[in-house]
Amino acid sequence: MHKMRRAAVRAAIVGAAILGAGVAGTAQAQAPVKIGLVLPYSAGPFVAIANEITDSMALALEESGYMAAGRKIEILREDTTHKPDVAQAKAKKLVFEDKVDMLVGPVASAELTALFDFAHQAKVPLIIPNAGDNEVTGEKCSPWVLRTSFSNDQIVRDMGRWMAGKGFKKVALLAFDYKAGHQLMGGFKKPFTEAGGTIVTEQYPPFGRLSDFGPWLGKIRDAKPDAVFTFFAGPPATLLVQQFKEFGLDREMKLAGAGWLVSPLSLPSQGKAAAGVIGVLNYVPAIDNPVNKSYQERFQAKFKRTGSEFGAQGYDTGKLIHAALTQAGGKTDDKAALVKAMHAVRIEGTRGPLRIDPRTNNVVQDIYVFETELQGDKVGYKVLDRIRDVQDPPNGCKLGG
Amino acid sequence: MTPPASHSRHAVALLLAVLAVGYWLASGYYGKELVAETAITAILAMSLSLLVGQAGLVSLGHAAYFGIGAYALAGFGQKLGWPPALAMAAAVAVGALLALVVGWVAVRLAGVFFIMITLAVGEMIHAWFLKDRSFGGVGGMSGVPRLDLSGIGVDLADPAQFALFALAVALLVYLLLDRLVLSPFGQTLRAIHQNEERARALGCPVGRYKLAAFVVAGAVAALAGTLAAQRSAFVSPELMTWTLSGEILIVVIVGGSGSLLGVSAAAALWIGLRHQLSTMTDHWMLAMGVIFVVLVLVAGDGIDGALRGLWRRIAARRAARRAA
Amino acid sequence: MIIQLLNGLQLAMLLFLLSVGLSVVFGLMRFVNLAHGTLFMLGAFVGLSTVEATGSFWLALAAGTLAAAVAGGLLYLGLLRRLQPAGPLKQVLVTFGLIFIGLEVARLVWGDYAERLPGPASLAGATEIFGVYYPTYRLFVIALGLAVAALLHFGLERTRLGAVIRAGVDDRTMTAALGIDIDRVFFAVFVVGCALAGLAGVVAGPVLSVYAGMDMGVLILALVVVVIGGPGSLKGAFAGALLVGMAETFGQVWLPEVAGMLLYGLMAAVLVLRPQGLLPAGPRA
Amino acid sequence: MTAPALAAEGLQKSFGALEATRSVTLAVPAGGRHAIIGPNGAGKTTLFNLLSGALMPDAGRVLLGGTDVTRDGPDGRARRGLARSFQRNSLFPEMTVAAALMTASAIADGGAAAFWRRFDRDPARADAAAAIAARVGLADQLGALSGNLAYGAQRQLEIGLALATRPSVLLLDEPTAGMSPEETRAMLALLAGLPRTITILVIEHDMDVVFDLAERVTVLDYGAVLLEGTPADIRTSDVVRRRYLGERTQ
Repeated sequence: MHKMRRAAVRAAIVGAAILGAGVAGTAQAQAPVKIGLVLPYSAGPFVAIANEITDSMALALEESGYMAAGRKIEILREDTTHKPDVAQAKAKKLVFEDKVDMLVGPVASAELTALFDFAHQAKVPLIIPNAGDNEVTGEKCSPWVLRTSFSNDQIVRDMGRWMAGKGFKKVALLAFDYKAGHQLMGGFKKPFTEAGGTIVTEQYPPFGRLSDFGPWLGKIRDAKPDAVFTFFAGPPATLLVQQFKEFGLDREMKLAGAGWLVSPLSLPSQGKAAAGVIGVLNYVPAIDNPVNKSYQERFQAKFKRTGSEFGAQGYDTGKLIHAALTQAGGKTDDKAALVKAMHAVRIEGTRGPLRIDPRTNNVVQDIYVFETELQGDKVGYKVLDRIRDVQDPPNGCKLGG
Repeated sequence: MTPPASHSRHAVALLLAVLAVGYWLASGYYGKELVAETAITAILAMSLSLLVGQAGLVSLGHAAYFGIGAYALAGFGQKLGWPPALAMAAAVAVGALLALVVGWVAVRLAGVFFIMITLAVGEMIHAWFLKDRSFGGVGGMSGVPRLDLSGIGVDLADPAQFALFALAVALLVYLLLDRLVLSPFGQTLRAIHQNEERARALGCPVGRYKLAAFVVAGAVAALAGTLAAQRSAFVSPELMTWTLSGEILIVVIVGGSGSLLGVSAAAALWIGLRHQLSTMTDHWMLAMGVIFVVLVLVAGDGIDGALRGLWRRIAARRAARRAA
Repeated sequence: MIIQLLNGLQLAMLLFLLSVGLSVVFGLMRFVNLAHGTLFMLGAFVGLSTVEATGSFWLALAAGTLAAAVAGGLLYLGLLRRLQPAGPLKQVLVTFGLIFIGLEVARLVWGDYAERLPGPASLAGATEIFGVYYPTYRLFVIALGLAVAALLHFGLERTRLGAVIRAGVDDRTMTAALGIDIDRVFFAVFVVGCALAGLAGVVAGPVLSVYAGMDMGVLILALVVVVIGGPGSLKGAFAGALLVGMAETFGQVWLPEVAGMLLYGLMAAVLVLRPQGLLPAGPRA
Repeated sequence: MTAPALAAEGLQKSFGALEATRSVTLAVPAGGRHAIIGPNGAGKTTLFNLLSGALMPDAGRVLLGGTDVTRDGPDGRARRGLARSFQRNSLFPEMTVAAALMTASAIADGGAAAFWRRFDRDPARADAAAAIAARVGLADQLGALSGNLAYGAQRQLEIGLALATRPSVLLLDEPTAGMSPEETRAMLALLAGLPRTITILVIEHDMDVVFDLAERVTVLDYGAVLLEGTPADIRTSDVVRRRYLGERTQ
């Protein structure tokens, strides 16, 4: 069954090739640290995000020449083909067959549900580089599942007060009818109404059916809100931004939403319609700090496009893992100690200071409110506000720590 | 197509089982996962083969009953807390009941219209569970209970043992369906398939026989669904997409629709090919598409036809040698 | 209210362009071309590349339509004609395999990112109609759909080729017996159907955006239109498209809970109550 | 007087403007041999389909052994003992002659519902099938695939399948269509040899068959009964001759 290992060896060689430029140092004959990536590389709508995370994580690990505390780091890549049962089967293969020390992934929530139980039972650290389901670091948290990306609530919790403070009294909500949609809209709604705002309409178009936003935008126009707060990513985000302008709603109200709405991945296809949108997210390419600057330069040099928030999360995940491995002195056989090391480290990521909160295993990070604007003939980002050190309450997570 | 003599069929069945166990022994972790996935897919393919191969009813929505079996197990077992064995039986019953309701309407239609209504119902059920948040909606639901076989020293949580369990169930399903195919009921289904008007003129209540086949196929597909749910202790709408229905239909057609063994072998080929290709390239679907189109064009009646052609040639050569 | 009506009409026209080819081919040759959605996607992508290269939406419209027509022709000559005697099942399955191929080829050539096919500058922004601001481009889509419907109606009802096609739908063997080279007629109809799918793809670009995998959702909607309207007939495709367009638009706003299921329930009901569809082709569909 | 094995009362059927069957009434006593003749387009096939249940009448009744079966479909009537043969061979092409005959008998006597027993290991049914095969002259082709039989043999199997359901009433749709003279003679011998427990109604063009086989004949003209009587009455009736026979015989 060596055939199946060939993909793993192929990835390792790629890693080693980059190693050439790395630190000479005498590499003891220790076995390498193995990190298993479980991402949707071939089917479904998240292939682009899977590649962004993988490419950016490589950028981070290159800086150390794939070395941490004297041990080589080996990346093993497995494709979930966007099927939850395949994701779980591949994770089992990585853990039991390839003996990886930790897992990184997935992207979609269905695959997260499938991987979560397995990582918890197998007691193998699972690091989530994207999916934002609140429960995973809330009432259903696990000592083995850490998250370096965000929780849905973390992104929008302060946006309600911010928008109320900026004079937006009446807001309409719009998001797809699935768990993440309801968590993000709920996270915005409570603080916004407490700050005196009123929700005029709350609509949830069915998930997975991309016909057209005309019907819902029609209803929003009738409700005459000051602004619309939305959650969409990928093709639907491109569509909504376009149709918001086509229906002339941009003359009557402000478009706002979770930052993925105007992600660098969608900007090229949105064109000028994406200007003038208020977003809130844990990352904006325009963040002014040295780590982000070097990351964007190297990413744009290598991939000829702006690094997205998914890339930034991939890069920071690489840095966090590397810091933890150094903190743990390269020892990975005691998985609990490895998790403790993850809790102990603090790093300067693309998003600013980052650490893992021991009480929830969720990342503590700054959240940025920004606006898109025309910069020359292209649409760029302007940071409006920076909310520091946003940390989730335990919400029923009994990790203590 | 009339099944070949039974002793040769059982020999081939044994051969397939030995091959599967051999692969299971030789393979590492992931190989055992593939054996489990192949056994489950074979059960699902055999259930569809009863419909397509025997009764001539081509369904493009068969994944719906597979998914319903999985979700029913999750509902009874996890949400209502029933003992897993009871929950599994109830899930199979729900699959049969759904097939009864849908089949009662669908069997009145013929040809492409039958394909369309099975597709429509499949998509309707998929749309429902995509939206229904009590089962976790798009994200699906975990914590599905597994059968407790500790009494006989088997722990189904261990994927290796689960694979053998799934293989055993597949073998059992083969034996049961084989008896059904060879029974007067199976013979009548073939009569309906070959000439429905004549079967009716001889006194056969054609609608009821088609409905019975639809219900049995639905129940067996639900059984496969309960196994899939237990394998990953997790259910999601991905279990009932129309692309899965299409893949299973491809497996049945490529396997030579009427032969239970042909479709089981085709299931193994399909899963193995999909896995092997996906380790080589991210664009494995392109290769699968090409392979499938070629197989449909070339294979007259699929693997089963090829097997039988081979069998006949061997027999002929042997006879010629004896005569010479 | 008026906005929803216009949205419904716009979706209806888009669906009509897409499903009329599927419906007439089904009526003539009794088989469903599941790769019809793939041709829709091909049209959209070729249109996208043309706009990026030439900057002209109208060139893209022509290029997308032509590409789908050529692809349809090759598909018919290369695969489908050979499978004609094998009956509808084999043809349906081959086209199912083509979906896999089409998806990956699109991903290989055009990548995984969603792009928006920019509409023509002249149709940008919104115009006032019935006292409401409505995107000009969508009015163009409605107009285009109506124009194509009228053109096809004229072609089918008034010209000799139209008569031959209707006869072919009604009774294929009889028409062939009359010495008409029915295969060439079907080939022409099949290519025109694919061309219309490509046209619908380019036209949908600015509304639905263009990405690998956009074919699935649209194909299911087209199948619902064909079944509800009555396969094989132009009037059926038009009526079916109107019904589905309105049901999808109003359903999602007024009955969001049931919206997802509404369409398929409608299709199942029509299949049972009137299998031949609302406006079937000949007297004896 | 026991009820007729097969009776039709005032059967009416029209397709749009065309009145295919105009208030046809006929009665065939148990064990009787009745024939229906008429020129092309006289409505023979429509009447046959009304009797077999393939078509539902607009008005009138069909009775089988006295019970009203008008609303029963072909399978309902077959289960009540009415069997029919098809003008264009309608067989099970991929089944051997033996398997086809066994299947027909299993369907008729409800044995088909068994889902546990082995179909091909049922000696009693196999022997019965062999007996029927012998009766219709196919004893030596039991193993042949129905689809591969010669045309004449397929016509014999067509009758065999109907007989395999042990019917009380047998409807024959032009049994000798497309047969050579000696094949026709063989078929006539076969039909004449059928036991009197079976009532036979035959539609036929071939006058020899009608006059050899039938005890009573109904002449149809434009969907209505022109005349009913013994073959002799028909042969001598000038009404029939002018309308039907006259144009044909020397």
